[in-house]
Amino acid sequence: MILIHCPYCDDIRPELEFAYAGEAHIARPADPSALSDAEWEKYLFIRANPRGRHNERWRHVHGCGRFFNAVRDTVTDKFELTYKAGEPRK
Amino acid sequence: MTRFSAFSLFAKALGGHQSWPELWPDAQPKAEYDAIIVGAGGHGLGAAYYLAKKYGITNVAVIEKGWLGGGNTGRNTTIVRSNYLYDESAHLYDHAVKLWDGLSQELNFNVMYSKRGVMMLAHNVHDVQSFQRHIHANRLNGVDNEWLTPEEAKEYCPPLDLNPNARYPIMGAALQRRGGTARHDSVAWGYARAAAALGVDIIQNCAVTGIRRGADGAIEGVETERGFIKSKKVGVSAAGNTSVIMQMAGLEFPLESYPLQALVSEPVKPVFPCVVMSNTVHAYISQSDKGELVIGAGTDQYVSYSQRGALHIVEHTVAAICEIFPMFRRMRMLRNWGGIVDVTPDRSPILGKTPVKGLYVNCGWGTGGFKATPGAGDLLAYTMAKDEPHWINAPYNLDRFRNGRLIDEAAAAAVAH
Amino acid sequence: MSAHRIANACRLNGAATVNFTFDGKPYQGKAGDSLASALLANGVVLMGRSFKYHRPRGLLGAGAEEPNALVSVDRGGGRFTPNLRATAVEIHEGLDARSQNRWPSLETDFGSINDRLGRFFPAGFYNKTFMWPRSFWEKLYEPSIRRMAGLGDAPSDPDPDVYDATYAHCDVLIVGAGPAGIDAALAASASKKKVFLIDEQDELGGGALADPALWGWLAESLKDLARLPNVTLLPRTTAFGYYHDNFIGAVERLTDHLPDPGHQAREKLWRIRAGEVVLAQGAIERPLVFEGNDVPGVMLAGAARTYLHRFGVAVGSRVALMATHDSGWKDLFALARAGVGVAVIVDLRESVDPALLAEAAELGLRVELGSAVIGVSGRLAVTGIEIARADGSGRHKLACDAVLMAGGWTPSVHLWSHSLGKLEWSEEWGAYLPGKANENVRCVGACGGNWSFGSGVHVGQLPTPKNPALLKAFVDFQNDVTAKDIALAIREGMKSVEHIKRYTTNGMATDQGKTSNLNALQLASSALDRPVQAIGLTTFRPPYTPQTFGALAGHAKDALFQPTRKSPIDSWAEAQGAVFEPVAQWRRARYFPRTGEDMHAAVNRECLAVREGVGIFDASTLGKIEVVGPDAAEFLNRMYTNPWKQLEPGRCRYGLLLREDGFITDDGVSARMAPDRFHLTTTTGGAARVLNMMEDYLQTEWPDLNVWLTSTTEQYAVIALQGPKTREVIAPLVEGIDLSSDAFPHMAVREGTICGVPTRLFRVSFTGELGFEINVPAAYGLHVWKQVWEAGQAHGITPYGTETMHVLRAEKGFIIVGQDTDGTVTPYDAGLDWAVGKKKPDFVGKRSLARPDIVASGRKQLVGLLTDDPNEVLIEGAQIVADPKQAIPMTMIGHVTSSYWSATLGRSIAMALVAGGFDRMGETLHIPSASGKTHTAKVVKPMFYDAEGSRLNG
Amino acid sequence: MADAAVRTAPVPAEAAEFPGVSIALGAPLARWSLRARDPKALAKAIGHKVPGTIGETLGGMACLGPDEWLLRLPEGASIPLGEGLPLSVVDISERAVTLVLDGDRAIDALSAGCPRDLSKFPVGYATRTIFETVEIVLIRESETRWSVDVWRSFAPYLWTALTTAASHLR
Ligand SMILES: Cc1cc2nc3c(=O)[nH]c(=O)nc-3n(C[C@H](O)[C@H](O)[C@H](O)COP(=O)(O)OP(=O)(O)OC[C@H]3O[C@@H](n4cnc5c(N)ncnc54)[C@H](O)[C@@H]3O)c2cc1C
Ligand SMILES: NC(=O)c1ccc[n+]([C@@H]2O[C@H](COP(=O)([O-])OP(=O)(O)OC[C@H]3O[C@@H](n4cnc5c(N)ncnc54)[C@H](O)[C@@H]3O)[C@@H](O)[C@H]2O)c1
Ligand SMILES: Cc1cc2nc3c(=O)[nH]c(=O)nc-3n(C[C@H](O)[C@H](O)[C@H](O)COP(=O)(O)O)c2cc1C
Ligand SMILES: [Zn+2]
Repeated sequence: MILIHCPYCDDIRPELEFAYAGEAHIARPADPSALSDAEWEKYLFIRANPRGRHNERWRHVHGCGRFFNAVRDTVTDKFELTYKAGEPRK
Repeated sequence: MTRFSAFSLFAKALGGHQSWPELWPDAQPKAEYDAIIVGAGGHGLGAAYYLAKKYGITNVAVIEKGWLGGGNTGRNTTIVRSNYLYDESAHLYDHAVKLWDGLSQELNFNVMYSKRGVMMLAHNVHDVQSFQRHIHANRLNGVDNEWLTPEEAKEYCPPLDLNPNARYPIMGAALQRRGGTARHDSVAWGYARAAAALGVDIIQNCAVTGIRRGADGAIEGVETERGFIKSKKVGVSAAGNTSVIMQMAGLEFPLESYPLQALVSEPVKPVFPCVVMSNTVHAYISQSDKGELVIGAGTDQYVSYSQRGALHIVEHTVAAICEIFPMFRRMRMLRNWGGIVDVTPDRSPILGKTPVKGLYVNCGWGTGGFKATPGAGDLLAYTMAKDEPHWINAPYNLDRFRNGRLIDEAAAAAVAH
Repeated sequence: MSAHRIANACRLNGAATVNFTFDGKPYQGKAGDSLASALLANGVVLMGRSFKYHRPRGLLGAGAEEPNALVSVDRGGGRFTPNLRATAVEIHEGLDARSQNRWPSLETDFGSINDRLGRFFPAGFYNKTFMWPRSFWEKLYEPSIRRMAGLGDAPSDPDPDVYDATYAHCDVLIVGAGPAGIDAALAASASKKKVFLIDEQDELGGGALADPALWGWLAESLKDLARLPNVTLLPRTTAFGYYHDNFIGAVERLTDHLPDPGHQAREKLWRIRAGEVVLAQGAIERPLVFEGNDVPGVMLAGAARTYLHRFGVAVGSRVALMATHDSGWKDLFALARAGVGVAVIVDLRESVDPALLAEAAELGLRVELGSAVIGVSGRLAVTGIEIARADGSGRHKLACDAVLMAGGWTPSVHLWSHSLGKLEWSEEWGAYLPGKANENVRCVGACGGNWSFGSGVHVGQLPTPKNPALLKAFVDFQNDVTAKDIALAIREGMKSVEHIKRYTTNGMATDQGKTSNLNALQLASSALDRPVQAIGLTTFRPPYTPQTFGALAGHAKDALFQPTRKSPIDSWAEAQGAVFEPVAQWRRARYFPRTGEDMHAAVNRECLAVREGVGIFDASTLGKIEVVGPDAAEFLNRMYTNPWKQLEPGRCRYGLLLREDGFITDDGVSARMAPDRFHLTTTTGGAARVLNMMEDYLQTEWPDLNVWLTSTTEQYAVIALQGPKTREVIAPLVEGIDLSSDAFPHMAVREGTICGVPTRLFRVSFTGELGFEINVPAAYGLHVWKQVWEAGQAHGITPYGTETMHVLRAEKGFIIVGQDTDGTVTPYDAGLDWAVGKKKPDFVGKRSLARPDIVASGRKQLVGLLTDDPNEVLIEGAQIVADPKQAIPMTMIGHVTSSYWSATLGRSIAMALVAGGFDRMGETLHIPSASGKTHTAKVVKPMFYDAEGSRLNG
Repeated sequence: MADAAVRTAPVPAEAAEFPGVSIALGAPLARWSLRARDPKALAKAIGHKVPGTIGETLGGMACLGPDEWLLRLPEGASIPLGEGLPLSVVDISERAVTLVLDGDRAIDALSAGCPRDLSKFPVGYATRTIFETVEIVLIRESETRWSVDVWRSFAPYLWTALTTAASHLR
């Protein structure tokens, strides 16, 4: 059970309070209808899934309730940092 | 290849087992192959074997970054079944189950395929509806799967607890009698040995580090830890690591890799005759021929390549097993490990061509590809040999994520494995 | 007491006598004895049979590493546990321990035929045989293999014990209370830090327990530690796994050592988060690989010392030592000084520390250097050894009744490895030592290589003049892996240590290679002629020693397995004899049978009661979300397929929710309570999922919207009243609301009171009848329900359950998400295009509805089915074909999603997803059943009752 | 509101007593979930002081998230709904019940299933967290007294879990 720093609570909390929410910075297109099928596919399904540094989302669901972003190494599972939703990719 | 038999075992025993040949030689990479398979799991080794055996392409290398069979093939709970709902899935998995039957003889290597039956427990009305749907679809597809009353289920699997006051009482079960288990490691070894005997080079401890494409975009070969190896056909069968390799070819994939854990108990005398799965309680169990209870459940929640997971997943898995089988509460966990499974958005595999000429892929089997091993190998071989998919794997293309023709077994039934 | 007890040098002097049995035979031991020491004290050497060859086995060790002496313990009443290490079983009055994996008895075991035939069962034998004739595999070969395998029997009765669990936090967690761990605890406790010191043994002290010189220090130290409020001592507690971020799993054994386990928890799971971890797990001695090294009586030298000093037991009366390491000499000296007879000291080394020789001489012990034991005589117990010089010369035999092995020490880096700490090969130890840490952890004492046991040499196998192909020299004792198995594996191309492990099963037994892994590595190293470091090491995995499922599951048993959520009305339904069904975590009343009724009779009666009079239904479990804020309507407009902005306060709307991939995920009727306030409902199972999905969009896609979501599922009890007499029933109870049809039309909501309780009263209907849903604060739900029930008596009010609800809604063709849709169904497929806001530029899932396969023809569409025989009720899930004559595999064009007997209509009805279904109206389709009979049915619109909806508006 | 006598609760009315800890159903409360971007605007709208940092409590109000507060007042209290304002006031009085744990060992009973280090909670600290799989709002009311708000249908589970854990305390 990993420990996660919630940038809103500014506190380190156990994984059980959190829900993983997939890759970060995949913004919903402003006008989906204008997208080609391939572009829409990319938004819906294509994921970086890197070995190493991963920008990802978590939700402090059993805490402050907020979604936020994190950089975590997928090989060591260690967090590099967490930051609030809406902040630029780090 | 020395033929294995009780007689050869007897003869070699008298000679103190001194003259057994290597099951597969340790090959050194050649400069060029007609086809390269990346990943020496069951699927990749199977593909190499069928390329040589069925399609006459013997100048083949299987390139493995670690030791062959050390990926998910060597760490799965070995459940084999084909009672999937959709036609596409039933065809795919049943193709494999048909190959499982007779595989030991075909490979001259006992993979211990054991048709002991896979039973899925229904704990609520929704389960019953969903299982009936499967059973009917399976029957009309020629795949065996039958409905059992709770009493019939208990007769087939005596350790079942029919207590009506259980948190999730057993309302019946679906049984696929042809389903069962096979010995994970033996499958890899059997294919490796048979492929090597047909001339396939198995190159271990040699990670693929790059994929070289020519000016026309087509595949030219792979970069490895031991240098460049040329080939116009490269099949990637690297399970959890597929995204990483595809990125080497400049392709982005609809995949995420998650840890999936499993555990075994200490070995005990035969107590558990079949495989039992419960999606509602969320766990599955069988007993290996060696006597351990082999137990698994769902993935950990976050993307990871670390091959280990969290304790709370184990707590929930074991609690679920003890809920259905209260007599196992005093059994003890002997070992717990993790693998990395590659999951697609519709939980079905991707098996076929890629946008890059000469690059083929077999991935996305997620938590349930062991059962498909012979089939996936055969179909990847077919696709590589003919440069077009077999009709069975044609639906498992990449296009479906664009056009919406998903094969979503999980959505249909919330069933995994 | 017995000839094997040594009087004075023992920690158990004066301990009480304890009676126990082994294989039914009564014995006596002392309080504080392990089963192993107590049996040894009684002269019992034979304690088990090995896994594969059923070879007779005695003790190898004295602790967690024991591979041989495994027993089953039966405490009666379902308390049966197999595969316990005799070294870890504390004896108590009445202990009933049994040997296992033998038949008919430990002494005479028919299974040992395998041993005779052992040469035909080399590593991997099962891969090479049992293939012909093919049918024999299932009937004969596999069952026999299975029967031969396994160790003890599995427990067969439900376990009556309960298990405890907790989380715990400390600044410093010390694993292992040997001298190193105790020192670390004393040092850490000097600060204000919260310190946990845990040890798997019943007595703290580790190696110090076997060293009388340390007893004084030990007693003092433990007294000091026990006095400190910031130190928690946890004996009988095994740290079994080291997980991410200094999270350690440990199990404390609470009752197995007590004569009467009582009702307290048997074991306790400790989930410990530590600031810093100190691993002081000690080191495990390595056996030596030579022929006969498994005969009962051949054991680790350190273990013999433990039996001597800790338990006061002599492991033999004429003991031989086979050493490649100094520490074994010390152990033997200890035995000799305690009066145990010594046969010989054999050491492979040509020369050893002169001090050792001097001490041996002083004690008058015979020493043979540059030599090795090459054979052991005796089958059920050691009777002698054969010795030869390293070059094979000078073979001779000596009588003895115990052989000690001293092959050097292996630091216990198990937990260190779980934590992904790096390992480094130490030539001096001939073992891996901790290298770079991956967590805030360090190893101390023997575990970290910081203890001097003396020096030694490390050999895979002792030299022998015998034919290596015929040797039975064991590496993994429990799994019967011999040195030649490892050689064979390598010869067959298994050159990776992982392949060797899996091919031979070395290290895969219940001891997980604690004594065998390094010897196997050494053997592989010499066979492959590569340095040990180049071979690698198999992965250490949790648990350190096997841990009980019950403890791992912790509290999660029976009522605590998973919450059973009950509505405020549940107790009433139970009292009425309702039959329940689980829906997500809830339990819901499915039907209310009267005496003699089965489900169908009850449901028929309930259905008619609703259609003809009035029914009462508990809808409390439906998910509810309060959406509040100036942008509430805008938000819902983006989420749902329907338009929301024009909905007037006081009115309701059916809402359809898609996932972004265009498939239906949830639905429900929602109401606008005020311009900036909505009361949403979701399906029972979808409540959490929908709220999470909405939060996700709100927080990450549209953070600019001023709207907030609050779950109100449990704020309200929801009492649905359906049927033509509904209004009459509630009218006298309601205040502040005009119930007339004009003032309060279908799909409207009003606020007022009912039975004096504030309510949000919905006029909605999932049955097609006039209906109201009374939302009241949950604590008053039962009160209101009972009042309504009373008021309804005059009107024949009937409680109904989910099954009746399903029938009634199906008669009206209303879908159940998850039953009539399955995650691959679009609104168009479900015939819900009317619920899709065509003019809306966007909503969640809209873009996906334009994908090629979604707009293609031939998609499965939701239709009604009427069987030609009105009395046939199709099976839900049955598959539909167009051509019933087709051979298998048949082309399936759809399946039955819902199917019921409709008492109202006096016939069966069904809904189905059928390819191109909308264009098949009137067509006859075929439904082949499992029995072989094929049903026929006509495709109709999924609306079987009151198509005009006149009843609804009554 | 209706007569208190007609209320029902999902757990026993009598406290469960164990050495070192008692576990009891708390008195009925008026509860609101309050949401707003601007705490000051919220304070103004409802006429209550609003604590500014997550975890803080002030006058019955606990800050649970950057824009979320839980207000607990005696039964029968009422506050404005803030209609039309950019904030959200939702009555959740009966969504949860309160279990009150009192005694030296209360912290141990709670630690049985809560993964947080409760010894680090100052008096007055409030947080949403989890007990095994069940979400709770935990408030340390004094050194030894803890208030646990849990959704009504999860209360029987939590009650059984806490009383079981308390019965195992040694
Ligand atoms: C715990 C667990 C339980 C499971 N239970 C079941 C079950 O009961 N039933 C079932 O059907 N399925 C199950 N599965 C899934 C199943 O194991 C897999 O789907 C299947 O084994 C995949 O086989 P494979 O040959 O494709 O992959 P693998 O066996 O993983 O082989 C892929 C190989 O590619 C190699 N590789 C990766 N990257 C590179 C590179 N760059 N260069 C060279 N080589 C590379 C890897 O080292 C690996 O050996 C389970 C999986 C896990 C983890
Ligand atoms: N035999 C000899 O000749 C000789 C020579 C020198 C020292 N020693 C002994 O070597 C020892 C070295 O001291 P040390 O403190 O490093 O080791 P130790 O062996 O004394 O203590 C290790 C302790 O850790 C416990 N332990 C191991 N794994 C555990 C786990 N996962 N969970 C809970 N407990 C666990 C063991 O039960 C043991 O009590 C000394 O006790 C000393 O007496 C022996
Ligand atoms: C079906 C099956 C049965 C297993 N049985 C055992 C066993 O009896 N003993 C054991 O130590 N490990 C057993 N394992 C686990 C392996 O030792 C190992 O943990 C697993 O293959 C993953 O490899 P790793 O732990 O080296 O990463 C088994 C694995 C599988 C898939
Ligand atoms: Zn937070």
